[in-house]
Amino acid sequence: MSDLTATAPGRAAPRMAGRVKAAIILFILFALMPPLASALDDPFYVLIGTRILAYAIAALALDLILGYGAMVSFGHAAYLGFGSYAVAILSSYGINDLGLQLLFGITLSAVFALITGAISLRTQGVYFIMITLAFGQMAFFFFISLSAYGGDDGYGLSERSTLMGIDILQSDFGLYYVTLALLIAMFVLCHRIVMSRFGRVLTGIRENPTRMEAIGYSPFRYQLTAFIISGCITSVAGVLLANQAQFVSPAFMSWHRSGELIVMVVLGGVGTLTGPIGGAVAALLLEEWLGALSEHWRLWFGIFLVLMVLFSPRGITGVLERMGIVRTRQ
Amino acid sequence: MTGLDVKNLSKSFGALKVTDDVSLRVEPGEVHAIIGPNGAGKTTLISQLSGQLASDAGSVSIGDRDITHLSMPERVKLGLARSFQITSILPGFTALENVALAVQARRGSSFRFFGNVAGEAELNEAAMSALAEAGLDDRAEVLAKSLSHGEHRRLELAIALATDPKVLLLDEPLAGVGGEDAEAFVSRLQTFKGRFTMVLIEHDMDAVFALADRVSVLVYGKLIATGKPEDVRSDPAVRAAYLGEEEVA
Amino acid sequence: MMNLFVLQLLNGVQLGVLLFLIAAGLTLVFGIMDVINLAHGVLYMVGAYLIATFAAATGNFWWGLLLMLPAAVLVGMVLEFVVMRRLYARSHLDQVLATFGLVMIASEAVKMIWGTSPLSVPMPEILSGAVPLMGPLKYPVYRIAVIVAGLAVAVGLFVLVNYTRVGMLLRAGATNRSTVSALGVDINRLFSVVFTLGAVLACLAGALVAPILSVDTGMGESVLILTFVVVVIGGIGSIKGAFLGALLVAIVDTVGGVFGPIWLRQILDPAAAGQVGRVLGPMLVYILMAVILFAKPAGLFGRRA
Amino acid sequence: MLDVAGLESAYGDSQILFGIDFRVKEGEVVTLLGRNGMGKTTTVKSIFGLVKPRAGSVKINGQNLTGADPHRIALAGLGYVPEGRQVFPTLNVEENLRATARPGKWTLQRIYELFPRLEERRRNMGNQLSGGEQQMLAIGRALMTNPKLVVLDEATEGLAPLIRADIWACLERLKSEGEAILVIDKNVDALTKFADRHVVIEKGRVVWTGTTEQILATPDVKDRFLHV
Amino acid sequence: QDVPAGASDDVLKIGLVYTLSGPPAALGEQARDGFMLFAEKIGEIGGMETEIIVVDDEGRPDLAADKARELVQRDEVDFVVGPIFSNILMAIHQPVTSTGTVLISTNAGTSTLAGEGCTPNFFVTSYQNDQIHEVMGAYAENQGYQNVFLMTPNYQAGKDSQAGFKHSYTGGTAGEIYTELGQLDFSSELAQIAAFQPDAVFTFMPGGMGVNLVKQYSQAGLTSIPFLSAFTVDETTLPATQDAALGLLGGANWAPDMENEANETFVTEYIAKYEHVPGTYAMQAYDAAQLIDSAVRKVGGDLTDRAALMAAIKEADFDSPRGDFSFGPNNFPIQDFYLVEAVKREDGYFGTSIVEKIFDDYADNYADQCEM
Ligand SMILES: Nc1ncnc2c1ncn2[C@@H]1O[C@H](COP(=O)(O)OP(=O)(O)OP(=O)(O)O)[C@@H](O)[C@H]1O
Ligand SMILES: Nc1ncnc2c1ncn2[C@@H]1O[C@H](COP(=O)(O)OP(=O)(O)OP(=O)(O)O)[C@@H](O)[C@H]1O
Ligand SMILES: [Mg+2]
Ligand SMILES: [Mg+2]
Repeated sequence: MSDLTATAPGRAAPRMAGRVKAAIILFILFALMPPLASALDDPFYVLIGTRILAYAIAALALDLILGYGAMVSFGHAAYLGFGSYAVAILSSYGINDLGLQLLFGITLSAVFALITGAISLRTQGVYFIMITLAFGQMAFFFFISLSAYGGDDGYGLSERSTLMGIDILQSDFGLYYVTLALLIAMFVLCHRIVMSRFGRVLTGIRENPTRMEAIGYSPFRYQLTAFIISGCITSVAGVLLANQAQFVSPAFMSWHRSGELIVMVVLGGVGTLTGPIGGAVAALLLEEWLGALSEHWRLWFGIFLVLMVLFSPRGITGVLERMGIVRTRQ
Repeated sequence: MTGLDVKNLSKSFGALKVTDDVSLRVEPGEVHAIIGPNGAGKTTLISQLSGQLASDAGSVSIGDRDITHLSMPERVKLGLARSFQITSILPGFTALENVALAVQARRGSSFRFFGNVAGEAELNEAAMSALAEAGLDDRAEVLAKSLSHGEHRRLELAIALATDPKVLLLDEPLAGVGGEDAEAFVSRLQTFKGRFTMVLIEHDMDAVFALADRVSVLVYGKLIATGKPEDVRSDPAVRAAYLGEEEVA
Repeated sequence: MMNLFVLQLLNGVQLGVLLFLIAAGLTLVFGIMDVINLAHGVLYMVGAYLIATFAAATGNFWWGLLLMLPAAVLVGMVLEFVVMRRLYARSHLDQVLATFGLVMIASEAVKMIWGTSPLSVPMPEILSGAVPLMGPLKYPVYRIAVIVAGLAVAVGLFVLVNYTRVGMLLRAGATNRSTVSALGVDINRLFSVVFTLGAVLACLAGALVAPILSVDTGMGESVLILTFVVVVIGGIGSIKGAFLGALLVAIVDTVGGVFGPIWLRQILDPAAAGQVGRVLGPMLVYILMAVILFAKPAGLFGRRA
Repeated sequence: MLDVAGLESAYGDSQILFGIDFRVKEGEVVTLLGRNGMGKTTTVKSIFGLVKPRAGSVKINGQNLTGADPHRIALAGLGYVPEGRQVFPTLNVEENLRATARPGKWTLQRIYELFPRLEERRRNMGNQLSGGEQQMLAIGRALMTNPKLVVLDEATEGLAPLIRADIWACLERLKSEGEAILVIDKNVDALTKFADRHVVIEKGRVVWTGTTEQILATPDVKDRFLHV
Repeated sequence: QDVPAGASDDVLKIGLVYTLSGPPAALGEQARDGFMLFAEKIGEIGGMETEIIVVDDEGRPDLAADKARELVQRDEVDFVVGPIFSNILMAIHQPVTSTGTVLISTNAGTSTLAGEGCTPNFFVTSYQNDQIHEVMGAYAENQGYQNVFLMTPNYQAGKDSQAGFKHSYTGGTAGEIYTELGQLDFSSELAQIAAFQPDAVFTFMPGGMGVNLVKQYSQAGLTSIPFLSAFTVDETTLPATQDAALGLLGGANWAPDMENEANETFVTEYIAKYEHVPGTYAMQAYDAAQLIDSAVRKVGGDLTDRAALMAAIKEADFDSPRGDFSFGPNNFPIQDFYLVEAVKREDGYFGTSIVEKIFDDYADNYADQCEM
């Protein structure tokens, strides 16, 4: 009855169109934000915006496996950590190129995802949640004990990365637009994967793994591949976060952070790709906004979450559906 | 045409011997029915043949290929397909998508990350024709979870057909197919005769005797009889263990 | 060395019982009703705060405990009625989101009511003091009392779940609610009673450990993950599993934490052993869980669906 | 005993039932007939409140229980053998039988007499049973609630001929003991031996009702459902 | 030196960054209250119209970095005061100091920022982290202990703490243990202590861990073994440990019962306003407020002359409740350190009390690595 996924649709094709439209609208809004912020004389929001976009990438990546593969990873913050420590480690050797940092972060993540994914995929459901948590915590404790990079205190970065020798990222606007570009690229990537043959197999395994085996698929290979892809995309978010904060710390990879990523995905709408982007924006903006209004913002945020679940089973996507703004059912 | 050769297959759950030294030859192109009381081990046998359950002892081969140690997906690739007694479908997919996935498993790589699978005419056409063969083409666009029970049974068959099997293992395909529709269903199965080898488990004796070339009877995990339908039907041991009097009439 | 080993084993057992006491309510709600309740830790915290308040008001631990119980029933019932009953039929992820919200609400509310400074609960007079155990080692009486309470809860739950109609209906209802109700059982009422029981157990655990542990706003969060680990290692839905899981986690933690570095020193040079020990120490529990789930993907006593 | 009038039901936007009317009197055996997907199961689910009807009424012993909670309907005297068995996988056979039992003449003992196979498997979990064993369990479970009206949705699916015959015998005995039965089954031939009346559903509407004699006298219906 | 954007207007803006949610919120609240106590009493800090913006870093470094930037770039504050934790300090240090804004840490004092990473516009009113541990080490050394059991949580600060202790302690150790961060139950460690019977136990267990340890230490009947601690027995944990902590020892740069006029004013007013005893968190933030006040007055409210402002701050011309206070070359304090003990005060509250002075005018060990 209550399986691990909300009823994310298998009928990807006709529903997708609406979501892509919603995503395009979101991206346009994102692109307009910095000029608007400058016009309102608050360029500072660009920096907050960058953080939100980076989390959106992570939420998107998590949705790829959570929404389409029923793999609820509770250790995904580890990949944020690999991405950000890739920046720290390379920069301590004087390598500041964003491309190389991305490559290094992705490589670290791929290896970690390959090993831990192969073990975790022996389990299912809540057991999978907990075993991914275990691996996430191991990564967390590993970085805590990594004295060379400040251990628990973290490691400050003296400057942001360069992009092919150009220091476009030094300006907050530059960093913002590079992050946005990467978000769009990752969205396109995930969207195409979901629509592809591979994506259909992945979704099929979520629906009924025994049936899939009986028609000739071995679920493990597909799930593991998706798991690795998701980890790699999340590490991109980590690289960007490190640049945004100019600081890395194991706090980036604590289980709280993994939990928050899940909250963003579920809040936005599981298995919709666009939803989790919206979820990340909503969660972080709300936090920012409520935090400014009241010292007890957690209370209000909590109430918001509970009401959301009780009255809109499919998160923000569900609300929009009901208002007729997004159509996802036939 | 490929046959199926089963030698000394056994399986126990704890102390319970569910299949006990079962040996069986299914000739190429034959429809071979397996009947027997509830809990005799028929489904277990199918699961062993399809690779879903590992056998304790014995061997299975199709054609002259020994598949005893292959996994379920590997066996499917060699042409061994099964349907499930208890409906097992992808509930959130449409009927068409359910079947198209089965087609895809046999055609080209599934490690394609780009390209819109919903638009692949090649897959959809093959899937439609499998649906049509199972009599479900008019429900192609309906989500599988909103199909009725009888429709689920047809979907089971369509999926199995779509894997393009050489040997098809059918576990009670008629269960839940209503009286009126059952006859049509049997004649549909009849048209598959000769296209591939079939192992058929069924409690519907009308269907068994209409379709089967040979019948084996499994009781408490042991094969107690194999032979032509007429012979099995009149076998007193079979009557006592399974048929009773009413159904033969 | 041998003495220490035996004593550590004993300590492991006692920490295990403590963990089980906290995990017991979670096993019931998560393992059997199949509802993921992240707010379990919060209930545990509320129990501790309640007894701290009542004990301070009456100046007596036992009165505090006695008053805490009806308050806990009330908390459980309100929570069930307002939120949880709407979540039973929902997906696990929805439950995670909603109860995550509850955690935020409750921790903030606790902070608003009781402030951020940790509170104290006095140890009851007759249970304070320690009994001598080998050599200079002593063992606090109160901990013995906690062990006894934990064992009683374990036995009670085991019987409830495995040998009573209520237990059967719960297990049935977790997998197929509509069929259970179509067979004539008011599953909603049953679930609300059991959820309340789980909540009371959580509060009770919080109340019982309050004299030993710090009563602060973080106490719920720090045990939450550990109790999930315990339940998962044991196998979801198994009281026996949760009990053994709790013991295992505790023993690995206590014995491994102490003897791990000692053993490491025999194969590595001391500096390296120290470093490896420091890295492995906090991971031990997680490594244990990963290894168990690798070998038994559904936990020690879990049933593979 | 059971009085269904003008029942309309839908799943989301798609309406399935468009006005179903029939009654089952005390001690009567009624069948629901119809091809796959015509709405038989939906009718039963609507009676039990598992699907909330949009219109129409369900009365049990004169009491209007339209869309009431399922357990209230069951407590009013209805026993349910759901389509697709729905045994509880995490309970063993005996627990499956006892969990929802209510006192009455059906006891564990009698169920085991009816289905000796279940007694042999009494320690197996619900999901460790063969298809047919699960079906027996589902029937036994419904009887253990000691209902006045048993509703069986495809209860003999997957049962061996001998067992099927046993079930028919059992239903006949139930009938003789004064219990009412509403049954959906494809083996109409066997049912006609003791069924009193038949209701044919097509596309969510009742298109024919009548007694067994009337079926035999109506060539169209007879050809479709009977082989005699 | 950069001149921050907000320096030229005539409002004095101060941003406070503290951890005000989650379990460690008690520490952040004390610090905030200590700062506000002075600010509200005097009304206009430095004689200027004052605006104070309080932000909660939630204990999350990345968020803290953003919030610090927000204070500096959007709100254009003149001073940032905070935080409690070292990892937060590391995260906000660069964003704040790089703009020329003055950062005053009232608690965290990490070694990197005391040595090579020192900057002219970063000041500390607490201490360098290692110093408190050195106090306990020196005390153990003075007592002639030969066999001390070290136990700290397994993270950077825990490791630094053992190093700090051993910096001034030369005797042997009965065990050097790292416990899990956030550990609940210390029975296994306590069993080891009981088995080894060391001369003393040295520990560093901030927050709830410390409460648990102290309660269990007394329940296990180990109070006969001297308990030397840092950040374990203080005014934030004493309300929870109460009698269990009585007699346990700690190291500090101050205690609420110090006898001087500034301290009496501070403690009395604090207790009157907040109804609990202030801890060092509150005292050090109170001093930060006094520090800003004194410096701004010295420059006559002209915040654009940065050199003059820095010099004015460096003079530290105010009466600290702790007595002697001056800045060393790295802008970390030079001050006295004491052994303190948990007591029940005359007013019924629990608090720490000075036992003896361990170091006089003590500077940290990193100052000579600082070049500025
Ligand atoms: N996982 C299991 N553990 C223990 N016993 C099992 C398990 N699965 C099946 N059995 C038992 O094995 C026996 C054979 O089951 P199987 O499903 O093969 O029967 P079947 O011949 O297909 O019967 P039916 O005609 O009723 O479907 C049954 O008695 C069943 O109880
Ligand atoms: N959960 C559901 N959601 C949407 N539509 C459904 C659902 N269940 C059944 N339907 C549709 O309702 C119609 C009637 O289904 P129902 O199960 O009542 O048929 P039935 O007469 O019992 O058929 P069968 O003999 O195959 O069991 C079918 O067209 C089916 O597709
Ligand atoms: Mg079977
Ligand atoms: Mg039906």
